[in-house]
Amino acid sequence: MSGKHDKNKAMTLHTPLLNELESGPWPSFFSDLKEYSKKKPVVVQLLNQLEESYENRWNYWIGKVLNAPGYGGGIIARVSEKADKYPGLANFHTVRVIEPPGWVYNTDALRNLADTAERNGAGILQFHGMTGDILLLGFSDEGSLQCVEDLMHDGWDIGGSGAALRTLQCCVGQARCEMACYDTMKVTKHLTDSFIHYLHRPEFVYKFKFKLSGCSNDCANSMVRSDMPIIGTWRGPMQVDQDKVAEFIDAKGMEYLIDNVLTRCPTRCLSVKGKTLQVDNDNCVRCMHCINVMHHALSPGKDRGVTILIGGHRTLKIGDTMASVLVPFMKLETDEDLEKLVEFVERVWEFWNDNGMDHERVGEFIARVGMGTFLKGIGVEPDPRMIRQPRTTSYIKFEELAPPRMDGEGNKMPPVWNREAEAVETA
Amino acid sequence: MSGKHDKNKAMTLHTPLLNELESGPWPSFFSDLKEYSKKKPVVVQLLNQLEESYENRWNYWIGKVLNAPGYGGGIIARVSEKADKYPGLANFHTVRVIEPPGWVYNTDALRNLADTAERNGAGILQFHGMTGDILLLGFSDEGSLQCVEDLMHDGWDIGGSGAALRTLQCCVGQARCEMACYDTMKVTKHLTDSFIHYLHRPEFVYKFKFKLSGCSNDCANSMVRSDMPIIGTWRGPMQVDQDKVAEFIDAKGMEYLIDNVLTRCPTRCLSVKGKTLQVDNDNCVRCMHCINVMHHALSPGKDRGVTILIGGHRTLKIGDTMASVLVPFMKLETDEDLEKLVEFVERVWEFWNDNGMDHERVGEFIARVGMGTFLKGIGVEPDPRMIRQPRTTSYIKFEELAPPRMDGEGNKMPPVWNREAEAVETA
Amino acid sequence: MSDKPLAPRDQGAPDYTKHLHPLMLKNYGEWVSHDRMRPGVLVHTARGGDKLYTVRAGSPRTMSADTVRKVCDIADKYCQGFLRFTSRSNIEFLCGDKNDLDNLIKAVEKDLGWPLGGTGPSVSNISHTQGWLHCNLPGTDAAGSVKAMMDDLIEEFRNENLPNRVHMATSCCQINCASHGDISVIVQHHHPPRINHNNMQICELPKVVAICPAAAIRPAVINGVETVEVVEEKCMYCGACHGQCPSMEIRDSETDSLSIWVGGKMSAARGAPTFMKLAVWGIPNNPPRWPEVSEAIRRILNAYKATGKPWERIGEWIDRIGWAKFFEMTGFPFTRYHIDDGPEALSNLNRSAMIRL
Amino acid sequence: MSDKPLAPRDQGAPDYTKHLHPLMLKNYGEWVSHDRMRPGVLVHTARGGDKLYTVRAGSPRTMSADTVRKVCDIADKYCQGFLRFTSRSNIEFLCGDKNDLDNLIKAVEKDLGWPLGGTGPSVSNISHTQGWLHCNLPGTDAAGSVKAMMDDLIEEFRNENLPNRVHMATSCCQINCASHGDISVIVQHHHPPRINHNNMQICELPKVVAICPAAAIRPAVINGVETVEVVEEKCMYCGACHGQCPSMEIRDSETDSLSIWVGGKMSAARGAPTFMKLAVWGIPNNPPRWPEVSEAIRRILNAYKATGKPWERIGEWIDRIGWAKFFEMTGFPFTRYHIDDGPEALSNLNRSAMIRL
Ligand code: SRM
Ligand code: SRM
Ligand code: SRM
Ligand code: SRM
Ligand code: SF4
Ligand code: SF4
Ligand code: SF4
Ligand code: SF4
Ligand code: SF4
Ligand code: SF4
Ligand code: SF4
Ligand code: SF4
Repeated sequence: MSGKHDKNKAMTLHTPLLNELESGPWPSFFSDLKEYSKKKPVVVQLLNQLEESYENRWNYWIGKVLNAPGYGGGIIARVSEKADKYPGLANFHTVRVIEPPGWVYNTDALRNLADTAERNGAGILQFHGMTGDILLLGFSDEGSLQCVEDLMHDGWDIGGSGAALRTLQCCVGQARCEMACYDTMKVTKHLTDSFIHYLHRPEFVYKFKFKLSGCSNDCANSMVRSDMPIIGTWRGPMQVDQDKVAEFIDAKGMEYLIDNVLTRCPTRCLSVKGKTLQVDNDNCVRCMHCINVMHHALSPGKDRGVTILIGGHRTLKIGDTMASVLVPFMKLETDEDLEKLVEFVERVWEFWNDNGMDHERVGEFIARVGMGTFLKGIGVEPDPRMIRQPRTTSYIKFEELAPPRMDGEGNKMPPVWNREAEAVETA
Repeated sequence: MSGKHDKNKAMTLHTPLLNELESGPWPSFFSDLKEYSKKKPVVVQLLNQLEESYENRWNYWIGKVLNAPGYGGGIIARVSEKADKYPGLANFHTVRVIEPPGWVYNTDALRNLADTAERNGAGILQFHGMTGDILLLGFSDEGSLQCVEDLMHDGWDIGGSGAALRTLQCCVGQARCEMACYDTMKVTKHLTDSFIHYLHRPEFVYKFKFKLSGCSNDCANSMVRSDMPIIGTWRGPMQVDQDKVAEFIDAKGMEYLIDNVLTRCPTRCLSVKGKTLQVDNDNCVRCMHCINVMHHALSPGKDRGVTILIGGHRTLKIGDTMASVLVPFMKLETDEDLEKLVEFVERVWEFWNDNGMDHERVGEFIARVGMGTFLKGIGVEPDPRMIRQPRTTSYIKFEELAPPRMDGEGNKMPPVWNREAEAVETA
Repeated sequence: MSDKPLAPRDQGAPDYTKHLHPLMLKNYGEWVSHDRMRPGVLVHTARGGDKLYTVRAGSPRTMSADTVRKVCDIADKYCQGFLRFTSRSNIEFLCGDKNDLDNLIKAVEKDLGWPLGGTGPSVSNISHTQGWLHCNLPGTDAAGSVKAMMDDLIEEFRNENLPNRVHMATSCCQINCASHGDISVIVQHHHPPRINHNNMQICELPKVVAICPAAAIRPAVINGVETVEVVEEKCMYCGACHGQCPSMEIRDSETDSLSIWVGGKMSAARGAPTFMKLAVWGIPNNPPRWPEVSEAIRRILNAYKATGKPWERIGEWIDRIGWAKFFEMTGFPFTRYHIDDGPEALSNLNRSAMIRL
Repeated sequence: MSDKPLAPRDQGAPDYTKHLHPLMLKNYGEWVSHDRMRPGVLVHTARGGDKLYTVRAGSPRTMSADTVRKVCDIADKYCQGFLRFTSRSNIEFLCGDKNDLDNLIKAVEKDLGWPLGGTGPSVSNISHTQGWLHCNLPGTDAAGSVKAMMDDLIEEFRNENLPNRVHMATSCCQINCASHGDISVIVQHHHPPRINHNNMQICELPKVVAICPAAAIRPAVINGVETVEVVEEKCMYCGACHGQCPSMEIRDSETDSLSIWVGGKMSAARGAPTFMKLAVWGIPNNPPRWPEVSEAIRRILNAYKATGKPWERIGEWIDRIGWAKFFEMTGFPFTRYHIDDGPEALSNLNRSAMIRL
């Protein structure tokens, strides 16, 4: 083989622009890779190409498709336009690896990942990808497949890509947070394992993401970055330790309490009597603010569960889309609860995939068909807690009233307005 | 002529359903017209047809077009489907009459209207139509024209209809309200008179309405019912009479002040020190609430003017549309100010009518082309007070940056980000 | 026709100064405060100390020439010949002399038979439209239904017992010439328009095609006649075409129904103006007295009265207690049609995990 | 390739219990409170009294295998071999023994060279994406620009001097795999895609036609080649097509520019989550250190620091002071492009007469 096609072709690092990223207090990925490139020649090529990008404000990667046998995703394959110059970049793929829920690690596992990455490819790792995966960068075609094989052998599994379920991510939750209203790690693992088939084989009309946060502080970033946020919450009264409330007032002063707690409650349901705090629990919307500020004194109530939302995603194609409430409250503790959730998700998927258009996220699908139609499609009763306010548009197509007419015969008014309430009874 | 074609054909009143509208404490238009029908036989026909509507839940009026010579609107012409049965309803038109601004009347004028209505038609009047007009009902073709002629003779003018400027309406304003920040009646008359040509001759793509309120309580209902609301407001500090504040606190108590004033200010810019009220005037958004509650103690500031908004209208075709800010503040006192306003309105009309589609209200037009384009079209600098918040959609077509490229050559980045602020300087 | 010169004369708006009560003219722009002496009676005080008394009464809006004359008689007697109407079609007798007040009130209540009220935190007169009396589009009546509703609401009009003002409206077709308010009644159609193809020549085709907000109308040739057709899936039964073209009939006496919307607000007091929201739909269109409408309104007002705080308009009150509570208190069912699918569909969803549980 | 059996094995997520620090496992679900001992150091207390110390440090996210090993060495020495990363790619060393803290901190700061911080009301690590290092779509770099920005913001990371947490993000193309936050940097394209008609065969035509949000792409035959064309008027330069089809090039090294968005929030604390809003656009894409970006961010943070109240996130702060004040304080021009024309265009207008004057 000529040097031109030698993947490990020796090359001098030439990075005058990138060198500018060496000074300053923040840790420099460039300094790290520069050092590492002494050991890994292909990293020199990578950095030299990156230098060209910096010089020309231009990118030289092109996508291609590569899958491990039996999988339909998990490898993000890239080839360089400059492969002639940088043969080591001719194939330079990323392997996505499902992270331990909550991104917790023992060092054996981390070392194992580092070894696998180094052995089969460029030895570059990212903790973590924005979807939550561990990313291992810089594999040839064979290197990618071997890497996947090695990962499997060591107990890892590869992450999602394409029109499939994506790798799940959750906040640290009950492992280290007093706010957590449910076991985010357990549910993340349960959903990942239950749906692993959908994660590995793109069978959806487009990607689908779960993100799980233990409370509405949403440290897992679920609201605008996942199709189905699952957020911890509680029913009934919040827990108040009045002694600690008094301590708080003594330490911080009443004015601090008023300015930073009472007047910041979105539904103004907090008031103070002497040194005790009164919570109008019926109007508390579980926003977490007062608990955040007074976390020694306040904590979520005891009857805990989750709110399930639907349809968050970022900007393509209808612009940033915030998830909205789908299941106001459900318990998520027993195996039965978990099974109920799995079945529920499958119902959502079925309707979305049967009716969604190509490349249509579930939020875009709902925006197109309307939440009313969506609920009917998945068989969920409407609930006023799903909305900020009822419709402001006066044009409505009442299906109960409309259909027969086009066939020529009139239909009578059904007694809709005084029919039994349905939704207010849903838990 | 046979009785069949006799407009004044004698007929027995037969109104079993309508008779149900005679009981009860609220004044009954039906009882009034029933009594009056003894004098005006055509009213018997009208009520008998109305009875049929009540019986069949069906309407029997059909529109047609009738104009006074030289006019393009002001007469709403209706013919009855049941003209055979009710010949008096064969033509039964409404004449719209421009009301005195603020709906104020001397009794001579009112009697004159009653006489004109009775002499030329069915003698039915409505105070007022929802656009603000005086409505006179029940004229034949000739009766309509004669009525218009008589009105003209007595100093009235007829109102708008069709794709034209519509009759203006304003709140009572400075004539009887201490909140009024400008002279709503004067401005209403000035705009009506200046634009009377556009009111009488439909030359627009669709209707255009002004409504004028002396303050943001909006008693003239401008926000969702007029294309250009003109709402009184002020710059600088609100007027506070601290003695009256103290009286208020003494009379109502501090708790009342907190619950009903301080905590209800939308920008929380009120606070109390002892018995004096402090206003953070920079953050007051002139919502009027505190002034409404404490109107003996508080009043609008001295440097008064108006906010002009654009695009309000009701539900056809894009749903209820709320007007939004177009001119955050302008003085409206001198003749010069008034002329500036007239010219400004003409600029708006020109752009809308040159570019609007048939039957497209200005609010629909803005919804279609975007407020940014609209402002550019009418030559108004953007101002952050026009928006609730800047764009949340990340896709933007920057015209400064885009055009040349399609012709093959690249264009350079203009120094946009550090160019001089423009809008914050607009008054 | 007379032989007088015909219009146009473009005379413009009447000179309002000629229509102003002398105290209004004198104190124009000089008013400093007002008080409510009793429901229906206001007194405004001018800088110089002048006081103007206003007696507000409910008017039926539609009146005969004779009734107008009766009104004038009263104003001549007690108001120096001046009066006004409000933006909600109430009448306001303007009185400069406190001593005339009692007789004025008596004349209004007894001779005219119109109730005093509509001031302060009360239910004021209901804005309304033409209905079967004059329009070509109505699916129901307006003045008649207002009479029936106000009979039921008379005590709320006569007293000031509500948390804040309640402004109501009712309209006779989906176009809603009047309907925006704290509580408002709207007719709803439930089918695409029926097309009378034989009559179609009277209509300018492009105009009705262009007007359809759902782009549901397309030109067609049926039995050799140039006409239009409606794509049923797209049509949202708005009736815009019906207003443009009488050959497209949107109404149906069997299925047209009424709905009630709440929480509309124009004023900026305490917060930006708000659209009204759907409370309940499918109410029968039941002349001559529409009892089901009055019952539904009563349910809303009772809940509002029971739990609204001072100065809370209906929409603000519901925002505070939450919509779930509103539906619970009124007993109206929450259905999937309550979930918006119009231009504000996404922002009307609960895009947060903030829930009352 | 080895002769081991190939995938699939569908093994699912790792068993997290094996990755939990012993104190986390023992006190799982039993944590009752936390405190910040100093910026970058948290202590969580369990019901039984156990205390877990967390040392949080800024990581560059992208690291070599050797650096990963260094991290492990430290964790082995002071953390019983356990650590975690946060949702913002910070590292968290988990430590059960208070006596190890000082040495642990020293090791992180000195041996690893990573700064402590990112806790409480500070600027935390910047979420970011692949950039020129690996993606096929970027118009700019990610990790490099984060390095440059964080160098500038280091004191805001190391200290807790802001009104509330500041979560930043930056992305390398308009798709924005990362960009949502209190402050976020976005690349913007300014032209419709250039089409390489000769290369077009590699793309499934219907797919790219379907993906265009503006319906601007239509099939065409050019010089006998089946390809697509773009209706320039409709195209909004989003680049969705470019992601689908490499023959449609959206980027332009001369004109692509950067914009900064503010006020995004995911948490429901004090109010529903909010989208981020445009603050300033047209910032040059200026590697290797993008100084103009850092300057703009600094302007925002200075204004926030000066006038924000405790617990106010950036978006809440601006809502309180008003957007006019924000533009005044930062000196950014308010242009017509700041006025929305997307799906929320109407509701982002000031639909009220509520104005600071
Ligand atoms: C690697 C990663 C960025 C990173 O450096 O962390 C990434 C990289 C890419 N994203 Fe992403 N996205 C990544 C997280 C996200 C996120 C964040 C998240 O998941 O929370 C989003 C926004 C949330 C969302 O899903 O809406 C995101 C929204 C997109 C989109 C637009 C989706 C949309 O509906 O708006 C695309 C375009 C597409 O799917 O066609 C996209 C497409 C891509 C592609 C596959 C580009 C392409 O179409 O070929 C990029 C591959 C880069 C590469 O070479 O590896 N990526 N992408 C993230 C995945 C790593 C991981 O698995 O952990
Ligand atoms: C008479 C009146 C109702 C009343 O009883 O008071 C009325 C009656 C009609 N309106 Fe109206 N509108 C009347 C005030 C309004 C208002 C209220 C206002 O002006 O504040 C509105 C809502 C505000 C607005 O303009 O958006 C209103 C929104 C409409 C619309 C829908 C406009 C839209 O863009 O959404 C139409 C339909 C159209 O223009 O095609 C309409 C059309 C009509 C027509 C002309 C029906 C038609 O298309 O043939 C009605 C004639 C009835 C008749 O026989 O007299 N009318 N119409 C009001 C005019 C009286 C007057 O001049 O004072
Ligand atoms: C007479 C009238 C103006 C006119 O030119 O005709 C008028 C007159 C007054 N209004 Fe009004 N408003 C009048 C229609 C309105 C409307 C329009 C409507 O009802 O369609 C509104 C906006 C409605 C909305 O928001 O949807 C309106 C919203 C207000 C408000 C704001 C209430 C709020 O809290 O949101 C005030 C302030 C207050 O109540 O103190 C107000 C206050 C007042 C005051 C106190 C102003 C004053 O100092 O004189 C006047 C009446 C005293 C009273 O107790 O009734 N007026 N007022 C209108 C009487 C209508 C009626 O007969 O009931
Ligand atoms: C470690 C981490 C979770 C994880 O599983 O990785 C985490 C941990 C904590 N978060 Fe968080 N948040 C973490 C990402 C987030 C995110 C997501 C993000 O940054 O992308 C959010 C949502 C951001 C948003 O709204 O856009 C988030 C919004 C919050 C909030 C709400 C702040 C607010 O007022 O809006 C709190 C409450 C607080 O500050 O008291 C919070 C509070 C906390 C507490 C105090 C919870 C606890 O009791 O342990 C933890 C850290 C203390 C501290 O001072 O930093 N955490 N937190 C994440 C650390 C990221 C980092 O390295 O900086
Ligand atoms: S989302 Fe809630 S439970 Fe999860 S880490 Fe954040 S504060 Fe804790
Ligand atoms: S959690 Fe939020 S809504 Fe509930 S009481 Fe606390 S601040 Fe109020
Ligand atoms: S809008 Fe203001 S000025 Fe006009 S009547 Fe109402 S309160 Fe008075
Ligand atoms: S007018 Fe409104 S915004 Fe201004 S101080 Fe009074 S309540 Fe606050
Ligand atoms: S609401 Fe409809 S039916 Fe009633 S007057 Fe207006 S256009 Fe006519
Ligand atoms: S009813 Fe409305 S949507 Fe249906 S065809 Fe007519 S205009 Fe179009
Ligand atoms: S933001 Fe764009 S360029 Fe950057 S990783 Fe995501 S898809 Fe690739
Ligand atoms: S850049 Fe976006 S809008 Fe333009 S053609 Fe491509 S997909 Fe369509």
